[in-house]
Amino acid sequence: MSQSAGGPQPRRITYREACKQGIRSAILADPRVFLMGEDVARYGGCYAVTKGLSEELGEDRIRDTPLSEAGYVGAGIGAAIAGMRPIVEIMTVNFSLLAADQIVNNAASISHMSGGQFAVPVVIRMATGAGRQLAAQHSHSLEGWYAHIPGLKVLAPATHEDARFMLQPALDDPNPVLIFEHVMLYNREDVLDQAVTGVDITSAKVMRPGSDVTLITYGGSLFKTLEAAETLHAEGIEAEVIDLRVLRPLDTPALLTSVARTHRAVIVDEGWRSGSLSAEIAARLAEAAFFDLDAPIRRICSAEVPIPYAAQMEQAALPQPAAIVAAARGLVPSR
Amino acid sequence: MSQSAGGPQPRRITYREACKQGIRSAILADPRVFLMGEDVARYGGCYAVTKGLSEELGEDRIRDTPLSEAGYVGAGIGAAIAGMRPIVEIMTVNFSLLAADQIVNNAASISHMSGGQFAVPVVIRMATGAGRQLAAQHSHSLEGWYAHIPGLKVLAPATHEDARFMLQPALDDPNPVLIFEHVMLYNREDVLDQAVTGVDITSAKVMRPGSDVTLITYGGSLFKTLEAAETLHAEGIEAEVIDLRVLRPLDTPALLTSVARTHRAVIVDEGWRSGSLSAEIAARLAEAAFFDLDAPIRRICSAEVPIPYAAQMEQAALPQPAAIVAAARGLVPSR
Amino acid sequence: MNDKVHLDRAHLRHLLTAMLRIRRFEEKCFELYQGEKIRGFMHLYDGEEAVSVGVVETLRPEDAIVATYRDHGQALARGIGMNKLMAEMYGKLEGCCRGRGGSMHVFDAATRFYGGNAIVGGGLPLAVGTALGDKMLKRNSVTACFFGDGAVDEGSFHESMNLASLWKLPVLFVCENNLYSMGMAVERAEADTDIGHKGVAYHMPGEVVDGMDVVAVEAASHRLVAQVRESRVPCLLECRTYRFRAHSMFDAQLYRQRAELETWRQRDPILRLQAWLGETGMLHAEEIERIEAEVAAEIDAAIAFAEAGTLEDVKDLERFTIMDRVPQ
Amino acid sequence: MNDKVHLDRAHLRHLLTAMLRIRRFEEKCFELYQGEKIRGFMHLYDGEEAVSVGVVETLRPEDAIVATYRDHGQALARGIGMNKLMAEMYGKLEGCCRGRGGSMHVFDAATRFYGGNAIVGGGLPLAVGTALGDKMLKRNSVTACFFGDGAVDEGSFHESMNLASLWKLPVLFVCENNLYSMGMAVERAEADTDIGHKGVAYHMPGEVVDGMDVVAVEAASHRLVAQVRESRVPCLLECRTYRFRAHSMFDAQLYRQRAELETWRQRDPILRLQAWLGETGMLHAEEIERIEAEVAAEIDAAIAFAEAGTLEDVKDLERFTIMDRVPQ
Ligand SMILES: Cc1ncc(C[n+]2csc(CCOP(=O)(O)OP(=O)(O)O)c2C)c(N)n1
Ligand SMILES: Cc1ncc(C[n+]2csc(CCOP(=O)(O)OP(=O)(O)O)c2C)c(N)n1
Ligand SMILES: [Mg+2]
Ligand SMILES: [Mg+2]
Repeated sequence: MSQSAGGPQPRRITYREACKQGIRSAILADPRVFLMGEDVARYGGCYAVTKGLSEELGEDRIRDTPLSEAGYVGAGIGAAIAGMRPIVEIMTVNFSLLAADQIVNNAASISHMSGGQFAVPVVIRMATGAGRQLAAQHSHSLEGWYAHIPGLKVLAPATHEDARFMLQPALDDPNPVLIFEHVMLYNREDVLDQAVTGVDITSAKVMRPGSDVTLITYGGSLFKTLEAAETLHAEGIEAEVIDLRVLRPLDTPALLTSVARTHRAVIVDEGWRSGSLSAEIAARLAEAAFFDLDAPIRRICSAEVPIPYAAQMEQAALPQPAAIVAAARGLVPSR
Repeated sequence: MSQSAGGPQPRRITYREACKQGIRSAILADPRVFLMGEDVARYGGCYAVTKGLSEELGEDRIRDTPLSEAGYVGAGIGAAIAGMRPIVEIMTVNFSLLAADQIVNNAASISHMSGGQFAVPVVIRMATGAGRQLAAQHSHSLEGWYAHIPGLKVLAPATHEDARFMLQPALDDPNPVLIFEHVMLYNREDVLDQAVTGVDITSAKVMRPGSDVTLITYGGSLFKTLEAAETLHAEGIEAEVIDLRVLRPLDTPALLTSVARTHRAVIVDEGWRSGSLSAEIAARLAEAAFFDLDAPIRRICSAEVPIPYAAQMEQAALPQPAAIVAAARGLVPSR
Repeated sequence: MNDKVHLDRAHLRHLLTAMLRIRRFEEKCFELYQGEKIRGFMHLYDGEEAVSVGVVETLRPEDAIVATYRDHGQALARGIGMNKLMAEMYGKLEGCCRGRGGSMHVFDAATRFYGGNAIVGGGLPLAVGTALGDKMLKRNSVTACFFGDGAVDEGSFHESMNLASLWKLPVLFVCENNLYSMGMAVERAEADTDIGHKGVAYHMPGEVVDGMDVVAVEAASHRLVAQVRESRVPCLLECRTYRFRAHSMFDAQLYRQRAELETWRQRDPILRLQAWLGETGMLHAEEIERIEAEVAAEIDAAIAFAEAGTLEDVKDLERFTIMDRVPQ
Repeated sequence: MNDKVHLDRAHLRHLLTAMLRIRRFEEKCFELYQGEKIRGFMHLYDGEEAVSVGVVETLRPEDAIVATYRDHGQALARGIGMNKLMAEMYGKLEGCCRGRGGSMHVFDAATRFYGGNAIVGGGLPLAVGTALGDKMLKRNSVTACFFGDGAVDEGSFHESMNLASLWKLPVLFVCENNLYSMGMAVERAEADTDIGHKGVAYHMPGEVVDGMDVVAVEAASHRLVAQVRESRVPCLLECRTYRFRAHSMFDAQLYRQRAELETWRQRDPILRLQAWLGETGMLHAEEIERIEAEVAAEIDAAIAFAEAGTLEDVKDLERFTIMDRVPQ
């Protein structure tokens, strides 16, 4: 059936709504699935993702927790081991530091150190990123930090499709899966292709093909990068844009394939430059694509500062399309 | 005065003893300096670093804390802001996850977000690394994780000299400084050169000069790397070994200078490969030494698994001299 | 309203003025937020003014304060200039933190105001530390540590209460129990809702006070601060209060009933004090008008100051990430 | 020694045997450690046997256990085979965790034994979770969560106690108060040392019991487990006990007096039970010798099993880091 053939126009929805639909269907589909976190029920979620769900699904399945990040994240891990399929929501990655011990020392370790006796099928969702002038303690992008930990899988849905559909395979996965939702995406509107009913959580995706330079990114930076690619196109430079989607394990073959064609790479990552995920990607390219690369790797990351409140300072600290354009332009020989 | 001229032979001491001397002199030198941590006083320190010090210096200056990592690390930060110069000992990096929020959201952020009104001159020491069959929850090497955080300085004393002397400049520094001591080093014996009375906390150091390949490492891996360099030498390959010493900020110029001569680099890091400090170093070389490099960058890191208890499994997970040798050999054209 | 605090007219006028400054300042902030002059997260203190005014009144200049993201009340009560506070909310260089902290991160070295902490419970260990530092430096200072009922759920509350009591540190823990942490009612978050009683588990003396009565708060805080200062032991003060507005500027308040709000509004600490001052003839309507006018003028000046302020040059972005010295 | 538990001869013999198995097993472990057969950190339970034996006795197969790094007692009491426990300590593939966990990380799916956790306090949130899972899955199970006095200092204790009580989860919190966390005496670590009383702050019922008396522990645990199972509320059991050996194999014990140790040795739970059984004529010397012989044989067999065990192939190093399915 052709898309333009009559029928109702597909509705534009927010990324927030896409997340909510994913949660709702996962809970309806499996009695073992429930969501818990701070203010997810009565308040409706700090970013309103779960608004209305507790009324529909009950406060057992959409469970408000006290402000005890270590406690309820650990409880999610224990409940997963006991047979449930919990979705734990930590309001933002900033507060996940209080649960870092539970995530690293329990969730990520128990399968291996028990000799494979237990799996830990817990999903931990959290908002990440800056851009809302929330200042130093509320603007971290630490998904790259967690992507360092063996035993975890780490996802970064940037598109509506991924926001809607990554949760189910994450729940089906026997391992702890962390899902990072960028705060600047929640209000983004887009349509969901009705033909799509699921996504994988294994592969990176080419979001825009191009032959001159590969722009590698994920999460909130995807749209800045696509914008940059558009600008480059107007200048005659065809940038290939790759959305990593999965931050651990990285889909290295997809990156190598692209770079083998373009011979140039710019990595865009909202993490602080030193030790960000961009570093790992650059390292992999320097190891495995060394003879394909015609130019140094470039990284566009956040400035290495606690993110400031004032708008101009915050924006100066974050990756911007102009910087991506300039980096790519610097790599491609002028024609 | 010539070194061999009569006089008493310089005494061989353990790395542990070198750390202790550093702590003792710092406390004796400044009434604002004190050390606190779990079991540092009556027990003598979990790795016996502070044994005997509380008897000499008093339990106010060598202060036992309850098992409250977030609490006493935060207290160290507060005391530093109030004018003290605390040395906080966290037994091992594994437990520092419980204090990660205090380190990242308070220690690293307060100077910048207060507009420079406050400095946070706290030093946080902790043991790191594997090799003692302590299994998954007691074998992390997360110094690279902390090296991602703006506002922190991160040191990794590998030598006796650094173990003895890095503490004082760390205390003199107005910023929070994290010091990582590798658990396998505490029993190492060496002499302290009596002529040395201090070290910087800014620069990397060439520990062995060489022209064929640069081996970049730090902390517990230094001695494995030196051993590898010795083996390579026997094979006719001259490896330059660089001890990073300071993990944040990295002394990039030192690395670039070396690689500009050797054109090849192997990075040795006990962190799990993906997202370890080795990735950042590889990225910097791929950005700034691209035209100097004659071969892909190689990394020898820990396998990406929770470290197992059994000896053969643990050793298989960690970087080993043989792997370093093989990596270097693979980069240098045979003559 | 009886206590050992001197209840003379000047003092009562001062308390009223202090509360009105906060109330009116924040009313303006609300408008300015809607006008997008102020951004980010902003948490108003409307209804809770008696708590910070009453407690801060009992502190000395050498004492220290650790606050939360809901920190305008403490900041103004402590004497941080309204100009630089407003400029901070505007994100201007003339703000107390150069516009880097914003509403949630007010810091002020001059008054030992150690933030403005946006991690719930994150300030408690800091307060233990400032008190430890003060004690070791033989200062006769007290640290007043403010936190919400929600912070009581966090592990850091437990660790900090224990450390302070164990080491006999001069901290006054002030719990602003406004019955909710965001949308979470205290009885849905805590198995035992009697926060004032929680000191017992740490052998820490404490009191529970009507946080809508500034004189009662001051009196209780007066007693406890004296105890902290003299006996060098920490104390816990639970102030039962209520916020009249939403948690932050993003809050539909689905979790509480209008009737509950209305009941608490009857106990508005400002109206209550005004009424009492009126009844007893201590302050006449004209005097209150005069205060209001003064406050309005101060706020207007602060807005003008903030409006006229400059934006920090982005070239300075990295400055103070790493300090080159400890500021004196 | 009175209670509601049936004190027949067979049962008492069983309790004694259970404690002796742990004691003798660990005596051997100590030797094996010195012979470098066992490596890493090893924490012995010598003196505390009555706690795990008494508590585990009151559990059913469908119940769950969360333990600490000092976990041999719980593991043996729970029925994890001595062979696979010893093989684990040897780091052999035949160990309960393929030799990957070692002494500190005993896990056993068959008996719902969820570790062996080497982070102090790290197991408490897990126990809240297994109980939450069991409750949501409508299982009539109880989770017994063991932890030391040192864990009480951690924020996770506070958060877990609150969560369990708030949500009415079936957890029996068992504090093994052996007066020290490594070298830190409980009175130097906690402002209020009355751990059994700490449940009050969470509205959680509890008891304090002589942890050197296995029958008393069993009786108390029996009452509390019944309460947990029937009323679906968590309870706290503080067992006052003492470890006769060093904290771990690296501990000069500078922090405690020999006299204190000697006093506690008088209360050795095994000698006490033996003496009482002897006095009352319930168990004769020959019978005890028979038990000792059985236990010795079991240990010898376990050592032989471990010695004969194989080492995991390093090719399998990465296996189980990421699971391909949830084991049934
Ligand atoms: C550790 C942490 N978790 C969650 C949040 C998000 N958050 C901000 S304010 C708040 C409510 C805190 O309530 P309370 O402590 O009672 O203070 P109040 O806002 O009522 O003054 C929450 C959950 C946070 N800032 N920090
Ligand atoms: C979070 C954390 N901090 C510190 C340690 C180091 N450590 C291991 S055991 C121990 C003492 C714990 O004492 P307690 O809880 O009383 O248990 P016990 O050893 O007496 O059985 C310490 C400090 C740790 N494993 N985890
Ligand atoms: Mg509140
Ligand atoms: Mg103990």
